[in-house]
Amino acid sequence: MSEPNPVSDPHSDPAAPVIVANGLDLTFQTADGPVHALKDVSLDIPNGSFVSFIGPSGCGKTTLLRCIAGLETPTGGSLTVNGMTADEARMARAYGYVFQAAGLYPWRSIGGNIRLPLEIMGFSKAEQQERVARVLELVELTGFEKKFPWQLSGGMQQRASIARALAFDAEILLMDEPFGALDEIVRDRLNEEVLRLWDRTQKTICFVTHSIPEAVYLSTHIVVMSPRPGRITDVIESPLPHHRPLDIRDAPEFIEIAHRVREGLRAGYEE
Amino acid sequence: MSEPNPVSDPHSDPAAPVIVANGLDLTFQTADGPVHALKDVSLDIPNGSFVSFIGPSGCGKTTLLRCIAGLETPTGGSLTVNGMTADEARMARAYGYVFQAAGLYPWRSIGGNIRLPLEIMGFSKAEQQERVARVLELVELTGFEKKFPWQLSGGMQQRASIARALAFDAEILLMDEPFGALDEIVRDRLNEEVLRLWDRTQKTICFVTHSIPEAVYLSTHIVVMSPRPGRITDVIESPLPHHRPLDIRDAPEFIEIAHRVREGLRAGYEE
Amino acid sequence: EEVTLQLKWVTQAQFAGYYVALENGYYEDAGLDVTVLPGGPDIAPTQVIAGGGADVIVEWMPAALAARENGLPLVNIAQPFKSSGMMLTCWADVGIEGPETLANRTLGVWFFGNEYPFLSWMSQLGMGTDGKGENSVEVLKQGFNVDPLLQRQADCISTMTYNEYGQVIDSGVAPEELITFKYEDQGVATLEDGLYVMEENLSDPAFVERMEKFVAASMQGWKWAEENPEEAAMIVLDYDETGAQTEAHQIRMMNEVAKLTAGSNGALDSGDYERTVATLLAGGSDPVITKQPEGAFTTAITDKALAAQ
Amino acid sequence: MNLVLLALLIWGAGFAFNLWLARPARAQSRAARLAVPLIFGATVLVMWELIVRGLEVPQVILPPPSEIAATFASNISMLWGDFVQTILKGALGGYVIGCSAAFLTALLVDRYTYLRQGLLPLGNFMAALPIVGTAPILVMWFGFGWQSKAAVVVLMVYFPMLVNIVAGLSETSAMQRDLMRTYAASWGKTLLKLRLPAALPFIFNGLKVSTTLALIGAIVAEFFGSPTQGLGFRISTSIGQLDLGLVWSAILVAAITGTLAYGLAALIEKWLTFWHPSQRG
Amino acid sequence: MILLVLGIWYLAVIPMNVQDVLTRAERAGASVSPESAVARRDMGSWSLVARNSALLGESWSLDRPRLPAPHQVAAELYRSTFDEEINGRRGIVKSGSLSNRSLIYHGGITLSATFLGFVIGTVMGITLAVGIVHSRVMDMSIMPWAIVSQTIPIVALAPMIIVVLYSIGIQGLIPKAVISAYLSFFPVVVGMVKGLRSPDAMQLDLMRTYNAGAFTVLTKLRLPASVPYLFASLKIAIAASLVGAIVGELPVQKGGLGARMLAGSYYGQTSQVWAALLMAAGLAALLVWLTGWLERRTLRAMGGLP
Ligand SMILES: Nc1ncnc2c1ncn2[C@@H]1O[C@H](COP(=O)(O)OP(=O)(O)OP(=O)(O)O)[C@@H](O)[C@H]1O
Ligand SMILES: Nc1ncnc2c1ncn2[C@@H]1O[C@H](COP(=O)(O)OP(=O)(O)OP(=O)(O)O)[C@@H](O)[C@H]1O
Ligand SMILES: Cc1ncc(C[n+]2csc(CCO)c2C)c(N)n1
Ligand SMILES: [Mg+2]
Ligand SMILES: [Mg+2]
Repeated sequence: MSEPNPVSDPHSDPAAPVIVANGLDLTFQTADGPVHALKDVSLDIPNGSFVSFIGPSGCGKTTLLRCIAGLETPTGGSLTVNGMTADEARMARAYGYVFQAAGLYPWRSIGGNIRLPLEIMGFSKAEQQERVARVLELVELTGFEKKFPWQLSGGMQQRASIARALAFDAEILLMDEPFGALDEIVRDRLNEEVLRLWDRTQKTICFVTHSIPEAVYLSTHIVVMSPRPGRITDVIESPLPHHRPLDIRDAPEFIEIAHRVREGLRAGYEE
Repeated sequence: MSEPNPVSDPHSDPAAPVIVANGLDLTFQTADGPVHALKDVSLDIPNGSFVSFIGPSGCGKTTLLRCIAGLETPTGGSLTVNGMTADEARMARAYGYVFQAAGLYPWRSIGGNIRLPLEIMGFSKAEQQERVARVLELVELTGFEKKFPWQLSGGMQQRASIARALAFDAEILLMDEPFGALDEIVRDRLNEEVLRLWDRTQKTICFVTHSIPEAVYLSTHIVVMSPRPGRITDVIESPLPHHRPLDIRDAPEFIEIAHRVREGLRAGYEE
Repeated sequence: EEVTLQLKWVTQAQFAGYYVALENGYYEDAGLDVTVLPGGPDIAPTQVIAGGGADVIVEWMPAALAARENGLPLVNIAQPFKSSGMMLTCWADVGIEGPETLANRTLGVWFFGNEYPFLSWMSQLGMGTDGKGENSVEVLKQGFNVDPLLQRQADCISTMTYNEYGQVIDSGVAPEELITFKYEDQGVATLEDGLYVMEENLSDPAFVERMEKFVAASMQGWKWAEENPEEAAMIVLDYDETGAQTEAHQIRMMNEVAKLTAGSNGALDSGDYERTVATLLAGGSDPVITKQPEGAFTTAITDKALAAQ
Repeated sequence: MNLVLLALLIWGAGFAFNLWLARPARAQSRAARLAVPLIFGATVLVMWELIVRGLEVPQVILPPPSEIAATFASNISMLWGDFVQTILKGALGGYVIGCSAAFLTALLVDRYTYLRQGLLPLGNFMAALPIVGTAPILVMWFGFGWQSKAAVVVLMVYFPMLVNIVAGLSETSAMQRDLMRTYAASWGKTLLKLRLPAALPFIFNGLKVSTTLALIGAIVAEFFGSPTQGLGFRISTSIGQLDLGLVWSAILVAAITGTLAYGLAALIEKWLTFWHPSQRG
Repeated sequence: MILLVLGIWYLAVIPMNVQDVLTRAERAGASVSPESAVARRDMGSWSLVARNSALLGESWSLDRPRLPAPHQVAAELYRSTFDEEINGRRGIVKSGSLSNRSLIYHGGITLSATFLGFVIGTVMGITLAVGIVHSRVMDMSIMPWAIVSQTIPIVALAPMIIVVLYSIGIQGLIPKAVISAYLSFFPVVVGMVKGLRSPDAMQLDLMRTYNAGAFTVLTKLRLPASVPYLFASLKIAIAASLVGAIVGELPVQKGGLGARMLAGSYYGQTSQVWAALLMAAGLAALLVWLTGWLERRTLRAMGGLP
């Protein structure tokens, strides 16, 4: 498994890989002894792809995403983002990160939350205003700028947090179970929206999820992981078309991929 | 819609209804004005059935369950449980209630948590011990009696909370999204277990969920609800056999029912 | 028969007579069971007796007369202290020579009912007490010790001959460095450390009889203390529950106190009384008491008590 | 004795009225929330008055409220002078200095971990020093004026504030901090945009506790030496003169000021931390 | 860190005591600049230090220092504990009972008042909190006044309270305990109200499904849930109790650390005051630590994380 898992075959797809992991390893030192969270993870993520990470709880999905974001330092292996180290990429503000919970700051209005990265990165007042308006429109929250987070429903908060990650136009979007806390219907809707957004912006998206249908519905590539220690057991390339109505989930190809993912997961569990 | 939704056709199924709701209405008075949570809900739940309630967030599933449990007082309509009012049924300790999160008291051991209702209801020490042992075995937690909740995984905690609801042998089990916080694999497993339990105990179970596959997999009857104000839009009787392996979820009948539920949900949303 | 005595201040040789009477069994011999309550900062003996917490208190006459005028009828039944030990102690090097040179200085004064002698002295001098000025002084509420003088936060502080003055000397200051104004010498001395009871109790013959025994035994204690200052000091030390007093200090205090009690057999001298009242009345615009007190003392008890001896 | 019975009767009446006011339907209204404690306070005052008179408690032990009110009214200008001396100079001065110093220290402690390990235990120890012991020492060091009172107040408010601010600054969740890291935000920016706002509820907790501490510190310090003005001086001197009306008037000034200061801090808190769940009710 | 503090302390002793040191030097015949004590009074301490650096040897060994040096305090602590008990005339070795000149004896007196007050305050606090949680009238009427009660400078009223209690015949331990209780009940009320209200809606609803009465809810749910809050409050309350006991000991000179501090201050025995002060702070630290220990034990017995 030391060979990179070619998420994309470089010959059939001319997109260059933006994220390259090679034999990544991460062990946490805890009070109860070391926890081997990632083992020998190798992965190429091509530009413009939508990659989902799926796996049972505790298999290291979040940890892998955090490594890519430069929030965690791998204890072994190499990782480059746009040719830089993950930390340099973080300093260069190469990505937007969307957390599982919306994680909006409660003392800032929705507009204020979206403006936060812009203030920190030193955009001009006018530019800030313009961008906030633009991303609010993108996630269909125009008119909610002055509201405070707790005045919005969970789904709206989650959209605001996506808007916040989009506001400064990072090339890469990292999303860690962004819809984990939402109900199925709202989730369906946001899934459609994320797809549309991906289509429009051509960003590279790494997406962590627990839900098999969600992973299958959204991704160009599905990375199946297994726990103890966390590693990649399968990378499934989706044959589904770029444009996907929600109904596609009742199509046989969809069910077929879903079945494959479920089998992969079960295998990792029983192992 | 003022006619009772016959969850079961009294002619084809001889089981008498245990829960009968008729034109149930509930309006909350809040600071921002009244919230119409339930509107004209009519429903017969036959003895021994497994009824799932599904619907988007805020449609009133929890509220309906709480009305049945006598924890909320409807502002209109009638509701009887075993021929009593809901509150009388609560006083008579007619049901066990399982909450979304396990909600075990952290300062009591697993055994202590299960013993809690028995202590309150004045069972003798010996009887308590006997019952705790029995339900622990039922949910396959024998040997964990002395552990504290945090020493168990989420799935095990959820089983303990089911054991707690079973301990005093109520005829009706009310479960409000009991597996909402668990990951898919653990959830699958617990679903299997709940089915087996239902089979063994012949209890009437009301089960709230967000997940379409879960609802379809578990129920004899699926009640689809829609929000603003919360009401019942469809009651789907399941043709699936009593015995259901997990694989049944890839079967065409299963997918067919799931599709129908999803359409029902979508309709309620768009309305 | 029980008697509760509330002292004006902490256990020290200032109150040696009572402790000696207790230790040597004079009270017991008289058939009395006496409880001595030591005082402390902000314990007002007048308040204690008003509330019924004591039968008899040790108090200064200005405070007692002021309380009497404010509606608390206290009566002096005995006066073991003949003369006043109060004085003002000043640094010589700041240029103080006589009372008139006190103007424009900072003076430390005890409040809490102990300020009356000072205030009447100042008003007799025609000196204001509301800040530094041509003809007025700045007054500080002095704490429990002589630090304000040693630290030169004040030019003068109030001292008692038997206590604070000794502490100043002990800290290494030579008497020549200091100028002292004794209230006795200034003609403004007021009576200190008398025994006071509530007027209404005096109509109860049983109470009066108890007080006669008490005063007699107390005076026996005082006279023994005067004659045996070192032993008396040791007795005081034994009763001091804080364990903070030292032998040397208490012996010296006892010797100084003996000088003040020497002239008294316990009976209040009406001349001393008149002088005190005159001083307090002579306060110019703001006298401590405004009218001649009546019935503020009785010699009936001392007459009986002393006759019995 | 009749007065005592009357007192109990009035107590019962006030309680019954409050029971009526506190019924769920009414309890939410602003007027009821204000009226209930006021009626409670009023019944306590009336009871006090009647019982003191009924049992003929000596004036020098406990004066009735009417007498306190009369003394208060006739000594307003003197009490104002005491208020300026003790509260405005001593307490407020010390409060401002103490809180600012605690804030600066908290930033330092936050920036340099080794300082936290050394300073906080020392701080806890120092906070345990009883003021009645430190006050005479501080009077000896800083003189009889308001400066020594301010010093006592500084010592009293510094550590509660420090502990609260330090706790508040570490109150952010890992996710909130990680968000800042994804923006590669500097320490200063993180402090300004995340940690200070998140710390506000804690800071206000500290500020509220400190208002009463400051008051008590300034008053008690005056017992150990003061100019001939100030609430502590007034209380102590008036006890000695058996003028209990004035004693209670001075206490009243302190209690009113303390309550207002506490209320003001709570109001500002409400205004600045409107977003916190505890303020949303 | 401790070394650093000691260093700063030693250094601070020099300017703090310079006035007295120079006065003594002058009396001993050395030439001091400026020459008159009056002139020196108005000068800054550091400039005095700078101008008379040769004469400062006595800074750390004065009898009545403004700031005693650490070793002076340490020596006093030793003298008034071990030395007094073992070698003193009234020490436990010679007399069989603790000496009233020893801080151990006085610490014991203070502790007994602290404990009594703490117990009274805690019981009162918990009772009030239970009442407040169960009755809306009590919540609405008592809570605001509990806050007002803490703005009354009770410490300033201590002598009066003691006198008032004298008047109804109560003396000795109880007046001190009353003051302790007054200072310690408030944190308990605040913490326990929070704690008793900490069970969430679900935990309460569970009780309702069992049709449990208010008393059962209190004993089976509210009280266990409030234990962490209780201990957090107890730590504050016990420290407050100690302060209360010391305050109560000031006016009644019948022993205890408070009486010790006052007596030390009265006779200018600065190092005695500091020794009593450190003893008090040490006791407070010990009491808080003990409460914390009890907290850890209790929480562990209640299944808390190890
Ligand atoms: N900071 C940390 N210190 C120690 N162990 C950690 C830390 N973070 C994660 N772990 C451990 O590493 C493993 C992987 O955790 P991770 O959060 O990446 O899982 P995950 O796949 O995201 O799970 P989930 O689906 O529940 O979010 C787990 O066993 C976890 O307990
Ligand atoms: N105690 C309450 N007071 C006021 N409004 C309430 C209350 N409880 C519920 N509601 C409102 O009633 C409606 C129905 O709520 P309910 O909790 O029953 O929905 P639900 O279907 O269980 O949603 P979810 O799937 O998110 O749990 C919602 O709009 C909710 O805001
Ligand atoms: C608050 C207070 N009151 C009095 C004194 C001074 N003092 C000590 S002994 C004594 C004689 C009393 O009989 C006096 C007046 C003080 N230091 N503090
Ligand atoms: Mg995760
Ligand atoms: Mg719900």
